[in-house]
Amino acid sequence: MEIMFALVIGALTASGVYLILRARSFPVVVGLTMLSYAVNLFLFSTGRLATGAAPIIGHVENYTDPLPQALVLTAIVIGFAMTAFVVVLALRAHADAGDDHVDGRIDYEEPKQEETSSEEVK
Amino acid sequence: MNHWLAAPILLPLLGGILQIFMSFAPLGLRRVLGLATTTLILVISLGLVLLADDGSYRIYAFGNWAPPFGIVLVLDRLSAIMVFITAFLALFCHIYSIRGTDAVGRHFHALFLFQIMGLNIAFLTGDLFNLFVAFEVLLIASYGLLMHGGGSVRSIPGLHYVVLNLVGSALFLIGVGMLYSVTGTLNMADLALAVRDVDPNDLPLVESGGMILLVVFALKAAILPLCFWLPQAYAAATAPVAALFAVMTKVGIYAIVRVYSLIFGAEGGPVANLGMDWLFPLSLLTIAMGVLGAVGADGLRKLVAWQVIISVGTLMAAISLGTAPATSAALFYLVHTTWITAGLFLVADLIARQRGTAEDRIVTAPRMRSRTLLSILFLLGTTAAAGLPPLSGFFAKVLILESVNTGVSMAWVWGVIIVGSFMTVVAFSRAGSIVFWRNVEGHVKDPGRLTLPVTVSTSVLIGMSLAIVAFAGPITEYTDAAARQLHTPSMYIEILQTPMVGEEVTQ
Amino acid sequence: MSIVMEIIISVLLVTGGLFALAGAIGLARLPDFYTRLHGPTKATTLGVGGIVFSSVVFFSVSERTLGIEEILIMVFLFLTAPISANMMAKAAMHLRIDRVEGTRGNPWDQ
Amino acid sequence: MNSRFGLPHPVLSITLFLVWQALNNGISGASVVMGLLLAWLLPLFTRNFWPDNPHVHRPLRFMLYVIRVIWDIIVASINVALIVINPKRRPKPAFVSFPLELKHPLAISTLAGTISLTPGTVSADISDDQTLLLIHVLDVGDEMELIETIKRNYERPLGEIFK
Amino acid sequence: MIEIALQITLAMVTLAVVLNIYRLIKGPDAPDRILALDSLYINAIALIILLGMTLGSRMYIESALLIAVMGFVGTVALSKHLKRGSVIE
Amino acid sequence: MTLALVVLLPFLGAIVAPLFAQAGRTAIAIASSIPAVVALAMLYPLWGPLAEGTVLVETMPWLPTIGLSLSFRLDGLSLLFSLLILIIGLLIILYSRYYLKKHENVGKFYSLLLAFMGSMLGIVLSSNLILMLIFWEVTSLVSFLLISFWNYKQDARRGARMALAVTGGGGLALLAGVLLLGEIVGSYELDDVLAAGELIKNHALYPVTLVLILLGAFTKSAQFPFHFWLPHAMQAPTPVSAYLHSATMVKAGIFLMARLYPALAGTELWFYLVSFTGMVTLLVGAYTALFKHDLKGLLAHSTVSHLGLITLLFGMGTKLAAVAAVFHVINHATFKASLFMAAGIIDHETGTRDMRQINGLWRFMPHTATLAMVAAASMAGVPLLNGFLSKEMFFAESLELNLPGFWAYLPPIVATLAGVFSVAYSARFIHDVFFNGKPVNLPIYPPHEPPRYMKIPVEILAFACVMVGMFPAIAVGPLLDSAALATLGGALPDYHLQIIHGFNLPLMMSFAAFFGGLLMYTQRQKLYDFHDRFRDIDEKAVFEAAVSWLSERARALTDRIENGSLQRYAALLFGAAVVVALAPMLDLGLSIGDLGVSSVDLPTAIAAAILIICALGTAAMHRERLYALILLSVVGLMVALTFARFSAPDLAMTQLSVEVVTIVLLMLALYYLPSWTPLEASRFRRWRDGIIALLAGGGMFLVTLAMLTRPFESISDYFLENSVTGGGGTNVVNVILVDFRGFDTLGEITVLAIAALGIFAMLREAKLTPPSTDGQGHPWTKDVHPTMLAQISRPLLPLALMVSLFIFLRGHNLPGGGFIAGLITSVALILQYIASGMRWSHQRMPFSLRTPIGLGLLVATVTGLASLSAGYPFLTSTFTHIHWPIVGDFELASALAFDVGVYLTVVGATLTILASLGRLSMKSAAMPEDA
Ligand code: NA
Ligand code: NA
Repeated sequence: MEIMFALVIGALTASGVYLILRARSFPVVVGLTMLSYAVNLFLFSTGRLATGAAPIIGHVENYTDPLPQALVLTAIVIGFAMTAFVVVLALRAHADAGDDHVDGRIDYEEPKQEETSSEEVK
Repeated sequence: MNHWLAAPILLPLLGGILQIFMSFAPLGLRRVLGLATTTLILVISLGLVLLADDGSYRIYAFGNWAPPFGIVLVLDRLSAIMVFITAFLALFCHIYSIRGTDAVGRHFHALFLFQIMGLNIAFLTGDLFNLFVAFEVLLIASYGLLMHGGGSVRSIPGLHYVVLNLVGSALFLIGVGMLYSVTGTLNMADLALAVRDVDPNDLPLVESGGMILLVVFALKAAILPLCFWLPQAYAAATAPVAALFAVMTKVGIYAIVRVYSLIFGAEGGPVANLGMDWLFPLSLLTIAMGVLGAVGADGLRKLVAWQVIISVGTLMAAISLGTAPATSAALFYLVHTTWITAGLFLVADLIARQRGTAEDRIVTAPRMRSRTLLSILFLLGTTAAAGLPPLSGFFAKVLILESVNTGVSMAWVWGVIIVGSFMTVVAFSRAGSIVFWRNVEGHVKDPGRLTLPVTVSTSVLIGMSLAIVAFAGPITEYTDAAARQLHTPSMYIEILQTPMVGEEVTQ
Repeated sequence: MSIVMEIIISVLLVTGGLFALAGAIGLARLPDFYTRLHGPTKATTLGVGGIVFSSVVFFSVSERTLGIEEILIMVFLFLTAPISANMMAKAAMHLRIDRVEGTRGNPWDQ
Repeated sequence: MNSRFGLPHPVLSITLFLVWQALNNGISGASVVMGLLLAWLLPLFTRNFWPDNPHVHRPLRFMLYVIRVIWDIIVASINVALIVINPKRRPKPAFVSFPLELKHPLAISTLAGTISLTPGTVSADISDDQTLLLIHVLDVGDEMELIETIKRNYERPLGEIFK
Repeated sequence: MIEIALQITLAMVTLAVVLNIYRLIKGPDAPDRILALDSLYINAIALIILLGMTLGSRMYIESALLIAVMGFVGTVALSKHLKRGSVIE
Repeated sequence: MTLALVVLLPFLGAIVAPLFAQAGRTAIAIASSIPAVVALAMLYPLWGPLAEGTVLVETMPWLPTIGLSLSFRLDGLSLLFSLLILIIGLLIILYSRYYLKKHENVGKFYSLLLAFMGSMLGIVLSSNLILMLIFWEVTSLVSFLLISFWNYKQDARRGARMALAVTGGGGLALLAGVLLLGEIVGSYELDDVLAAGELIKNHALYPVTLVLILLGAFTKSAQFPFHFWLPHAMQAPTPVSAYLHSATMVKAGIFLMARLYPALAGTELWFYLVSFTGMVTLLVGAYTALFKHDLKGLLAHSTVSHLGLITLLFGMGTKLAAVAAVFHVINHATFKASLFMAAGIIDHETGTRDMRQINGLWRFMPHTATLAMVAAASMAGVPLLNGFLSKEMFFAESLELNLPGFWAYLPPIVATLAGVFSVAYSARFIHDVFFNGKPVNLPIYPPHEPPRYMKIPVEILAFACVMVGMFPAIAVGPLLDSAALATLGGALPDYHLQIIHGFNLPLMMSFAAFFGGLLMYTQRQKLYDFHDRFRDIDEKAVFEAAVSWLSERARALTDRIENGSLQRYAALLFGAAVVVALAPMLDLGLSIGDLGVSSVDLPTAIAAAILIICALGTAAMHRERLYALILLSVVGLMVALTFARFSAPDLAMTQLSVEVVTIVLLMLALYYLPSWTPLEASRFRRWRDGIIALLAGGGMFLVTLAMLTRPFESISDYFLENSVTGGGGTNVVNVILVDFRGFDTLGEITVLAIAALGIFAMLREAKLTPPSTDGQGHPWTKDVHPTMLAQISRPLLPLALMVSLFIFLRGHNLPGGGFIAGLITSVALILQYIASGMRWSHQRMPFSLRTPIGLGLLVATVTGLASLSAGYPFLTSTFTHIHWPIVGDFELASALAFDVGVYLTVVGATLTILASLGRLSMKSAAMPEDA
């Protein structure tokens, strides 16, 4: 079970990282979501894996660690807020740059006009 | 339990809430209430500075749950300084913004206050996960502020800033998770205790987690190679926001100082001084990168933004030395650089507004209207920033240089800082002479007179350089004491024994 | 728990499972989108319904209190499955998804 | 009962009351009190979101209708399951336009929903003027017979329920 | 007996899930994938219920209910997106 | 306090002086002279005791941490320099009154002049090296501002920046040197440092320290090879050149050598470094001066040469040489300042400084010419003038050097040669300006004598030249004695100030120099021709080119590194994380801890496989965006199931609801974005990213596996034990969220609220054009709100609200709570948006969407504040059990009120976010912006 779980987290992380390294905003956002899935699962599993041990007092005999669950819940909410923001920001960037490349227009990297040279120019 | 400890957090929160409700109230009213909140925060933070000066640790346990179970705020000299620096900076950025920055977009005052709230949580919290939450609060507010004012220049740098910080947040959670998975605790004092006797078999997890946290903090602090998000983002933000952001990198530095003195500090047993050997060369390279960027900058805002990176490198170089004198010097430098770079962002903005299409670019342009005042402010600010006497930067620099012990590291630190200062002087003098003196005939649409709020706020921030010099003695006494406090983490750990409300009676 | 109850629960379960599987098989092997739409809409819904119902019986018997919360799931599924199907069909027709050869009649072009 | 504090949708209120009991897994003093309260307040708060007031004339007929549909669903599901599972069976699908007599959109929607849940048919679309219903049939025999069956079994009872 | 029935049912639903995934990956068109996703949601309800029965715990039922709600909204939104582009307007 | 006040006075004047600018030049000149006069008056009573070698020291603590104190010291050396600074300063103030034109910014000028005077006094009076350094750098800064006084001139700006770079840079080296000195001595107090000469000279750091300090001195005093800035500083107004760049500031380096003479001098290293530098500077300056056609250029190079002379004297290391050096400081200051002022007058009256145009001025301004000729003769070393005396001493000392073999001849030869050039350029100054035919194309013709008072400073200085030259012992004897005494820090050598010491070798050398110089001047045309064969290097241009080159290289390099590519920054971030995190983990390797691994059941395995496939599939299929989105939903669903599977029902529910909202959000975005991602990454890039991703994933695999198989103890037992008794709820996760760690939750809803506000603000002015067709070119359907969906959704709203209320209420004891309930409510309302449209829905919404955000935060905060009234900290919870008839037992907990806040915030924030996005696509402006 643990190996399986670790593999899942590994795959989610790898996929998220790969997507975040893409050049367009949409895959990056998808990658961030994927990475946050990985992180949430990871943080959740710091309390170790338990079956049928939900931390609801009185329902079972042994309880799993409730703290990571609370942390993950917080992380999910925050992650949602952040994802929402970055999605909207990606839209803004698309609207402003006319392109959904994460660096703006393709010609974004081209050097700007040479109007800023030194004092030599008079 | 002293409720004032929570005031720097609750006040901006309540003020922010008020701003949400008042989104249709007249702008004037919103400004008055917003400024009143910021002013109050400054007053309280000054009180906290004085309170913390007795050298004891005060805690505030939310929900009356004892640490390590509940979340506590911990006030010591370092947190008090940070809260005060922030409050002071915030007030004058806030004053500057009422020139009209606050009116060019929505919810400026709410975002601004929430930003302060997040910063203050970060500086006060004694809980590692709560530090994450604090980071998120301050980041999301900073995203909002960064994008404030619209226009198309901000979205791409903003996107970079947000995406990288989101990755940073993910890494933070991984790091916290790794520490928790071994130690089973989140309170920083408790963590400091726990890592000392970690099973050697579990040690790599702790080390790895600690290093990931270092990467996260380094990203926030903008240390090479994680500093490249900063110049564009800061240069693109509206002036009061960029100025306020001068403290944002300091949050990362604060986190490094706090976590790496308390948990991974000299008393950290098997994880003592974790990562500091990485940090030292990187901070020197950061200075070099900052200098390179500053020398090559084609605009004043960019120039100041790179100056921020230089200051980050300088700070980290001192901190990574790991001695109390170096830490004290770093804290002194931090006070100086936060206010001065902030002031310079404001100066750059005032300049840009008077130069028509040339804006802040280092090119020939028609004369500015208020160039005498602006040139004085620019001169003072850049002199201070470059570390030339007689302003604060010089004292900060000397403190740092003196704090290095003779040896190889001395040669490196001195060499990099001094050569860096020289190049900075060259860059600033070039920029200043072109911007102020190399004029062409022509007319710029009259930008109007400098209003009182912008003049006062900019002058005060720049003028703090003189104030720091004047009060250098008391300030160094405070930072010395703060550094000593930081270098004896065992005192901090004793907060775990603080009785809760209702328990005091029985003890 | 009486054997009768056990049988009822088991039968409900397995039947539900069978329908769920049947729906999935339909989804997997029917020739075009429109025919595949029938599988999940009906069989799966009913299959899950069966399982949910067995849960109602199971908990009502084992915990000796009426456990009817699950029924809401069934109600909700029956209420929404047609809408989902309708929406998906509309999307497919809008995109002019190919029909299997031999389909009589035409989708509309609204 | 259209007063400000009345019950805008009595059927909805009853349903809500029952749903509350279901959620609480049975009836208790607290659940009844709360259920009554919510059955009254929720429709009141949300009545703007359900402005038209479709009047159900014969609740009993409606119950019968529901029971009948459930039975049909079971039969239909078995049919579909058989068609699906049998690898030799090649279904003869068709799109059928069904002329609507019902007028009220809620009634039409109910009919469409019923059709989707019952033997081999899915309501694919409703025409803009709400006079035709497009039905996709998985395995069609006689189209006219199908239309007639639907009219007899579902549309007319619904017509009586929603007048 | 219930144990065995649970195991059998679990196996059948799992197989159903695998078939859903097959369709989801195979496509060929977007509506097929949405249909597969919708179907997956419904089967997930079954899985949750089965989990609850296996554990003898009723605390997962709301999760199942939630899957039903969320699956529906998701399907509707995706379908509308295909047809109309804008989901909310 | 006196000394501190002496230093402070000019600074106060610098602040006050500009206020007099409006009142005219005379007023401001008078006002500006007051500080200097007062300072002189304050110093006067202190002169007496100094002659016996007493030292007056005043100390006030300032910054003990760095060893900085406000300590000042008056001894013969500092007195000599103070007098130079104050007296010449006064003359310059007077002179400037007439030099400056009415329209010029006299306020700024006098202010800077006084600031300079103060900082120069600070240098010479400081008794703490750090303090001295502070004033040192201030002189560089003020000099920068004064050189660029006419900043509309490109040459002035460039000259100023170059001067700042060289002297400021030297100051930084000096800083390092001084800090090292402090490190060696353990103090920066001059007394301590001067007393520690032996310690310093024997210390391992002595060479480094010396070199750094000399760098400071040499740059400031324009020693070769740093001399080039000084001639270009002549772009400054002439009073500035006279004051800063001949009489005082350039002497600061000399002063420093004199000041630290007992501490640093007397070693071989000192000797070679200082004397050879001085020698080269002496020659180079003297040679170059001859060829400058610019009057001030000639003087500037001559200054360089004389500074070299003084340096050489200090380098010689003999006591007599040091005395000669101090003496020449005085003499040079007097004759050179007067020469500059004379040059200023000529410039002022003729409009040019080019000696090829200026000829025969004797006829036009005989008075000025006389003064200038006296000063120039002194510069040339003509007997009976002060320049002669110190030069004789110099010649004498050059003969005393005990260099081995042939090298012994070098100093006297160099000295004589420099003397030859010196006479030649002095002769040129006299002949070429005041005689040599008639003026050529003067901009102002005919030139006149300047105003009476403008000549007074020149007269005073020229008079001083003569007085010192004729009655040296009376005129400067005591001053020189005490200064030399202070410099040497011990007994004075035996020396006599008299006009002629007899017919000796030094006098021979003087004669040789004199006649050689005149001869050279007569042959000047040949020399000019020879010199013209070499191209003059314009150091300003070189400096400028260097700075430009540096700046452009730096920009190019910065642009290459900081290239605005998010992909690079993200790769660096991931790379950094992977490197530092993997390093410790690799020690561990594939580690399975004490708990071991447990077996996996088939459904879980298949679910995991699906998760992995869909996760990797999302990455593989990301270019087809909707497909990726659907795969992402599967992953999200599977994650929810995983939470449920491993005992986290709360998380399962949260994940489910968040996921749907996220997917809707992404779809809203996808509407405006292309539905396909173009293939633009190179194969290399894809491999690189793949490897980073694999390393990251592999790392997480290792970490997770290591962690999951290790036992651990956590603080959570406390939560499990106290949840019911202390928190009043059986759902421990919820109790942690609303009670134990309620502050986290407050932060979390704040984040949500801020995100909503930020998004709202960000989208308000966004201009996005919705595409009219989908990716394949199908036009959008007009069937916006399908009947069936709309009809069924409406009754679903109250039902969903009821469910969400239910989940909310039970959250404290069973899975659920405010957050999940809030999301269900939101989703129910979103369904209304989808089914019936936003406008339709908003018209039916009784409140602005941002109201619940603020309300929620307020409720949560106020709930937390309530406990303050009972003396408990923020967020302390309380609960009570109540019994009502019929209803029965139920619990009332303050945490529930807090959860109401969470609920409201979530509803408000989620809807605000989605509505802000949805609003974009609404073409009509009828939508109220705040809905
Ligand atoms: Na030291
Ligand atoms: Na001439």
